[in-house]
Amino acid sequence: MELQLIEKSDHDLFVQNLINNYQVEGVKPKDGSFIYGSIKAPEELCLDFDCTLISPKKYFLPPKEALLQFALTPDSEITPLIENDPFILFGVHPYDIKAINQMDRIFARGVPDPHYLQRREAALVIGVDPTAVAPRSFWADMGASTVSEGFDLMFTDMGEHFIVEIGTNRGRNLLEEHAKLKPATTDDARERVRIRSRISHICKKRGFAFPKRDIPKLLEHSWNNFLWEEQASKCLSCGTCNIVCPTCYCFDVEDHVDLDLAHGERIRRWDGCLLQDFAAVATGENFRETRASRYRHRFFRKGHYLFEILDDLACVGCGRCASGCLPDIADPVNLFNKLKEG
Amino acid sequence: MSNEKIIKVNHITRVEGHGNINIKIRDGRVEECQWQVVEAPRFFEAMLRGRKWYELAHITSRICGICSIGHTLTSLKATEAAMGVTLTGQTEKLRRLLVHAENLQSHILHLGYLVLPDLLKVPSVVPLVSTHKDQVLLVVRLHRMANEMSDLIGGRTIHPQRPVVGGFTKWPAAEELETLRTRLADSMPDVEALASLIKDLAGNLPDFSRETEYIALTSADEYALYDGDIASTDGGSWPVDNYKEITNEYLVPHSTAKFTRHKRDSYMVGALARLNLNYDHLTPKARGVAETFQLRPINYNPFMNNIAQLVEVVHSIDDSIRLIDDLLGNGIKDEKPSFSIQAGRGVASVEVPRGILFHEYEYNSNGECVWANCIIPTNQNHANIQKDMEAFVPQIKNHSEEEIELMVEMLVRAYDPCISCSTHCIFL
Amino acid sequence: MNQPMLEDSPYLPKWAEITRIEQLTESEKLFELRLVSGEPLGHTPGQFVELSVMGIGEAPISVSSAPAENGVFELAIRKIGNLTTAIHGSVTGDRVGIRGPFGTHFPVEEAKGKDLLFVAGGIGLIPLRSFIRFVLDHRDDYGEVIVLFGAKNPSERIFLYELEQWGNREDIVYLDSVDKSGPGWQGNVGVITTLFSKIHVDPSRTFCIVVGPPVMYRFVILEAKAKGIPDRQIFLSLERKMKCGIGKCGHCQINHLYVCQDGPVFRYTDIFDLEEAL
Amino acid sequence: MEKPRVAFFDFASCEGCQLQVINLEEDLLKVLEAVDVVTFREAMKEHSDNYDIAFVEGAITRKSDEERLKGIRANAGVLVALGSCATLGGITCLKNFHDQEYVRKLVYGDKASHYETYPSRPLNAVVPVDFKIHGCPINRDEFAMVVKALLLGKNPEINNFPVCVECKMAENICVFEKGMTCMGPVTRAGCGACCVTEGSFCWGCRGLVDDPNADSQREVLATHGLSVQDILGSFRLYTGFSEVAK
Ligand SMILES: Cc1cc2nc3c(=O)[nH]c(=O)nc-3n(C[C@H](O)[C@H](O)[C@H](O)COP(=O)(O)OP(=O)(O)OC[C@H]3O[C@@H](n4cnc5c(N)ncnc54)[C@H](O)[C@@H]3O)c2cc1C
Ligand code: SF4
Ligand code: SF4
Ligand code: SF4
Repeated sequence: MELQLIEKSDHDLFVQNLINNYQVEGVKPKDGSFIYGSIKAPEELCLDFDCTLISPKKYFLPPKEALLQFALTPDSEITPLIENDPFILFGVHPYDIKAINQMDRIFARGVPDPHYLQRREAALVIGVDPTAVAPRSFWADMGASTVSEGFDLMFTDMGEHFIVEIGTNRGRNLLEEHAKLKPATTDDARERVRIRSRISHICKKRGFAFPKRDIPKLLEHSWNNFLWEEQASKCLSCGTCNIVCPTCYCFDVEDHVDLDLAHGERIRRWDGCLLQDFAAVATGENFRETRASRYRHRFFRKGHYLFEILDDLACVGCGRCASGCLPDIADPVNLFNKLKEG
Repeated sequence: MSNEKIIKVNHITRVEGHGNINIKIRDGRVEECQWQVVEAPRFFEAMLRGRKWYELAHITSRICGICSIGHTLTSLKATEAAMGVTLTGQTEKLRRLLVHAENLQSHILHLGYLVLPDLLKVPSVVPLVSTHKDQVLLVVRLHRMANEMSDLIGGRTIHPQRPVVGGFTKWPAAEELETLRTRLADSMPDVEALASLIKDLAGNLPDFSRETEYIALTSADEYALYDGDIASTDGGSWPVDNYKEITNEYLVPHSTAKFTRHKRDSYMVGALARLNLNYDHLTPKARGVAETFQLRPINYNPFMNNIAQLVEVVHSIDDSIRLIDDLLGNGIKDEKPSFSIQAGRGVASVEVPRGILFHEYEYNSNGECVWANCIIPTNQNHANIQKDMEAFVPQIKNHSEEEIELMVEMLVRAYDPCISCSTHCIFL
Repeated sequence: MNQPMLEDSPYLPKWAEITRIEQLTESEKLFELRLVSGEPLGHTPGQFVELSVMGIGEAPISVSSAPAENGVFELAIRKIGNLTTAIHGSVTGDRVGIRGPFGTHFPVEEAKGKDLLFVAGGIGLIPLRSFIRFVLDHRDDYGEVIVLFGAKNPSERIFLYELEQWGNREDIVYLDSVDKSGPGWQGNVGVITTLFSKIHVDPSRTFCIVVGPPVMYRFVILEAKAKGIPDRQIFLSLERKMKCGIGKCGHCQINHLYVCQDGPVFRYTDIFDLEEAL
Repeated sequence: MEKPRVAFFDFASCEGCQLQVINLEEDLLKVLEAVDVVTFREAMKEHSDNYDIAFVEGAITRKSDEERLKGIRANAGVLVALGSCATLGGITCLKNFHDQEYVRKLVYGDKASHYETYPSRPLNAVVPVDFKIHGCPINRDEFAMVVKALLLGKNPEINNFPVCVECKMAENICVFEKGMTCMGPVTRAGCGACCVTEGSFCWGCRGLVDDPNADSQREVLATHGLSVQDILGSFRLYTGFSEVAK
C-alpha cells in the first residue's frame, strides 16, 4: 500500500489544480444536508460530511439518461449516446465505493452495459474516510469501513494533513502532477489505522444483533413471516428507499419525442421495486401486487437474491433508506434484527 | 318592416372568463345594451373559512391564473397586516419586482395575443403566425422573458411558490439577477418595435371618451403598484383600510359578478386609472412612449387603456432594472421569515394588471381564517363597462352589426377583463 | 461529449422489414419480418426479441416461427398497449427495430429421440409454435408428439389453419378445448387440464413443455406430475415485465433469476421452490 | 395525414392551465404546426364544434354546466381533463364542506337565489374522461407530452408514483426534516416536486396516486404534530372530492 501526505495548507492548491484541469464533482452542503454537485472553487468542496442525500451512483447511472437518439423516419440511423467525458469525483466514502464496486459487477456481468461502464471508466474516484457518522449509518457492521479497491486515491483527514492512499496509476499520476506531496511515514500509517478504527467504532453503535453473514439464511426461513405484512401496512410505496440507495439500480425505459414529431430519444430513468406498478404488465396482471410483497422483495434483494450473484449483501450500511423513510420501516438494521428475534 | 340590429355575443373571446354582450337596436334606437357576466361562481370567501394562515395565499392565488401573483402578494400582505408582520427591505424589493413581472406577463399577453388581432382585424393570433411571423415571435420573446422573470423571483410562472408570509422561501442568486437585468435591458428594442407596431395601428382604436372616475393606488414617491393609498381622479385619498368606502358593491340580476360604484354610477380601475393618477412617477422612457400616443392625464378614452398598458410595460422594465441594481448593490441575503401567529384583522391592496385589488382577512388565535373578503379589479370595472357601452353604442349605431360587434368587443377587451376573478365577492 | 459507439450498445436495435401481415383473431396479428441486413435472426425456439417502434417504445415478443425459415421470422402479437397497438397499425414494408434474440430456449436438443407433450394456453401457443414447427420439420428426430391447446373461447384461438393441419396429421396427437363454448364450436369444452384424461404418455421418455397464463401453470404441472412425468422433464416459459432484455433493469427479477436472461424458459426443477415464480 | 382538430374549453377555474398552454411560448407555435386549434376562447375568436380532441379546464359547479360538458363530450373523440379543477374538482371543492345554501348566502346575501351552485365536482363525475393532465397549474412539459402521445396514437403515460420519487431525485431535503409537513408521499408525481424544490412543500395538487396509503400518511402527519382537523384539511385542499377526504 502506497501512502503520501498532503498538508492541509496545500490542499486547496491541489483542488484548484484539479478544477483548472478537470470537471470536478464533489460534496457540497445543502439546507443542512449534503449533496454531490459540481465544484467550481476549492472552498466549495466539503470533505467532512456524514452522508449525502443521494449516493454517487447518479454519476454512473443518472436519474434520467438518453440511451439512443433517432429520427422517426424509416431507415434513419439510430445513434447510441454514450457519455465518456472524464471527470473527477472527489469525496466518496468507503461504503459508497463498495456500492460502486457492486454496481460495476452488475453492469459488466452477462451482457455488459457500455452506457454505465464508459461513464465509470471516465471517472477518477477520490475516496475519503468519514469524519462523522450519520445517525442511521451502520456501514461498520456491513464491513464497509474500508475498501481495498474501487478508488484511484483515498484521503484520510489526519487533522493537520491528509494521508493519501494511492489506488491506481491514474491516481498516482494525478497526485504527482497536481499536489505538493510529502512521503508518509510508518507512524502516519499507524495513525491512520487508529483514526479509522475510532470512527468505525462510533459507527458500530448501530448494527445487527447477530453476524451479518447469517442474513441470507435468515431470509430463507422468513418468507412467510408476519413482519412483512405488519411493517408494510405502513409503507407509502413512495420508493424513497430505492431512490436513495447506492445499491439499487432498477430502471425504466421510455421513448421521448420532440414536438416536431420527427426526432426522439430512448431514455432510461430510475425505477423502484417499491412502486406500485413496478411489476405490472399490460394485461393488468401485477406480479407484486401487494405492498407487503414489494416491501419483502426489497429486503430479499438486499439480503438474499443479490447475494447469490455478488456473494455479498447488497447493502453497504449507509442508512440513507432509514433516514428517508417517513414511517421508518425501511431500516435494514431494525428489520433484520426483528426478523431474527422471530 | 322595422330595421333591427341584434348583437348577441355569448362568451366573448380573448378575455379571461365568461361574459356576454346583448345589444338590440330598433329603428335607430338602442333598446337593449347589456354587459352580462355568466361565469360560474366559485365562492372563494367561503372556501377560505377555517383554512390556515399559510394556505390563504395558495388558495386565493387560484382565483385567477393571470393575476395569480397579484392575488398571492395581496393575500400575504393582508395576513401580514392581520398578524403585524414586518418585512425587510429586500423582501419588499423582490415583491415589487414580482409585481412588475406580472404586469409584463399580463400586459404583453393582452397586447400581443388579444389586442393585436383586433387592430390587424383578424380573429386571433393564429393567422398572424403565418402573416406576421416576426411580430409574433417578438411578442413570444417578450412574454417568455416576463415568464422567466416570474419563475426566477416567484418560483413559477403562475401561482408563485417562493413568496410566503413574512418573506420568501428561496432567493435568486446574484448571477441570476444579473442575467435578468441584461435581458430586461436588451428587450428594449423589442418593446420599441411593439410600440411602433401598435402606433401604426392605433388609428384603428375608436375615438371615444366618457368622463368617469378613475381609482388607483398612489404614493408620494413612486408609481404605486405594490403599495400606496387609494386615490380618485375626482379628488380625495384614503388609506387602504377604508377600501369599503370606495368599493360599494352591489349585485345586478344579469351577472354572477358583483358591480361597484363610488361617487358616480361607476368608476374605472387598471392601467389607465394608474396612469391618470401616477403619471408624474413614470420613468422618462415610459413617459416618452405615453407622449408619442398623446396619452396624458386625465384621459377619458377607455380604449387608451391598451396604450396605458404599453406605457406600463416600459415603466416596469425600467423600474425592474433599477430594483435589481439596488438589490445587487446590497447583496442578496437568505432571510428566513420570523413572526408569531396572532389573531387579528388585516386589509391589503396591490395594483395588479387589471387594477386595484383588495383582500381583507380575519384570523383567530390559531391562525385560522374566520372571515374573508376579496374585491377584484374587474368587478370594479363591470359597471363602468356597462356605462361605457350605453354611451358608446348610440355613437356607432349606424354601423353594420358586424362592425358594432367588433367595436363593442374591443371596448370590453380594452378593459382586459378577468372575469373568473370577479365572480366571488363577499356580501357584507 | 457524446461519442457514438454504434456496435457497443446492447440497446441498439437492428432494422427489420415487415414482409407479411396476417390477421389471426380480432386482437392478434402475425408479422413476418426480415432483418434489413440480410442476416438470419439466429434464434432457438423459446427465445424472444425486443421489438421497437421508434418513438413509441419496446416490448418483448417471442419468436413464433421455427429457426431458419428462409431468413424470415414470425412474431404473433396481441394488441394490448402502446407498442402492440402501434405495430398493429403498421403495413407491409414498414420497418421496426429488433434486439435479440434473448433468453433461454426449449430443450430442442435434449428432447431429441424423446416424446413431447406440448401444453399451450391462449397466446402461450405463440412461443410453443416455434418448437412445434421445428419438431414437425424434423419429425424423425423426435418420438411421440402430443399437442394440447386451450383457449378461453373459440374466437380467441390463433393459428386456425395450422391447428386444423395438426388435427389432420397422423404423426401427432392434437387435442384442444375452450373454457367457454361459442357459436359454431363443437369441440371440447372445459379448462385445459380436462384434456389430460384423454391422453396416454410414457412418462419416463416424455418432455412436457408448458406455456400459458400465470394461473395455468400450477394446475397443468399437477396433471403432468400425475402422469408420472419427472420434474426435470417439465419445462415452462414465464412472463414478467421487461425493460432491457439483458438482465439489468430489474423488472423481471424472480429471486436471483432474471427471466430475460435466465429464462424465459425454465426447467421446472430449477424454479419449483422459488417463491413468486409460479 | 390531416391535422387533428383541437378545442379548448373551460368551466369553473382560474384559467391558469390554459395560460400554461400559451406559456409554452415558442413550443406553442410548434404545437400549432401539428394541430389545428379550432376553439380556444381565451385566445381566439374562431370557433367550431367539429374537433377531435377537447382539452377541458375547470370543475363543474352547477347543474346547468352539465349540458355544455355533455355536448363537448359528444363532439370530441378524445376528452382530456386539464388541471386539478377538471381532474379532481380541485380547490373549488373546498366549498363542498360548507352547506351550499350557507355558501351562497355568505357571498351573495339576499340575492343568493340568483346564483345557481351545487357541490363542485371533477369532469369525470359527469362524463367519461379519456386522459387527465393533473396539476394546479398543469406542467407545460406534461401537456406537451400528452399532445405528442396523442399525435403518435399512443396513450399518454401518466405517472402513478408519489412525488417523493421526483423529490429525492431533485435532491431536496425532505420538508418533514425541516419541521413542515407534506402531501408528497400520497400525491401523484409529474411536477418534478416543484413546490418542495422552490422551498415550499407538496400541497397535493396533482391528486392521489392510484392506491395511496392514506392511513399511513395520516399517521405520519400526526407524528409530525398535525391535529386530526389539520390532517383532514391537508387532504381536502385538492382532493376534497375523493373518499379519503370525507
Ligand atoms: C418473454 C416474453 C415473451 C412475450 N411474447 C409475446 C408474444 O409473442 N406475443 C405477444 O402478443 N405478447 C408477448 N409478450 C407480452 C408482451 O411483451 C406485452 O404484451 C407487451 O410488452 C405490451 O407492450 P405495450 O407497449 O403494448 O403495452 P404497455 O402497457 O403500453 O406496456 C409498456 C411497457 O411495459 C412492458 N410490459 C408491459 N406488459 C408486459 C408484459 N406482459 N411482459 C413484458 N413486458 C411488459 C413493456 O416494456 C412495454 O413496452 C411476451 C412477454 C414476455 C415477457
Ligand atoms: S419502505 Fe419507506 S421509503 Fe420505502 S417505499 Fe415504503 S414508505 Fe417509502
Ligand atoms: S439498503 Fe439502505 S442502508 Fe443499505 S445500502 Fe441501501 S440505502 Fe444504504
Ligand atoms: S418533501 Fe415531501 S415529496 Fe419530498 S421526500 Fe419529503 S415527503 Fe416526499
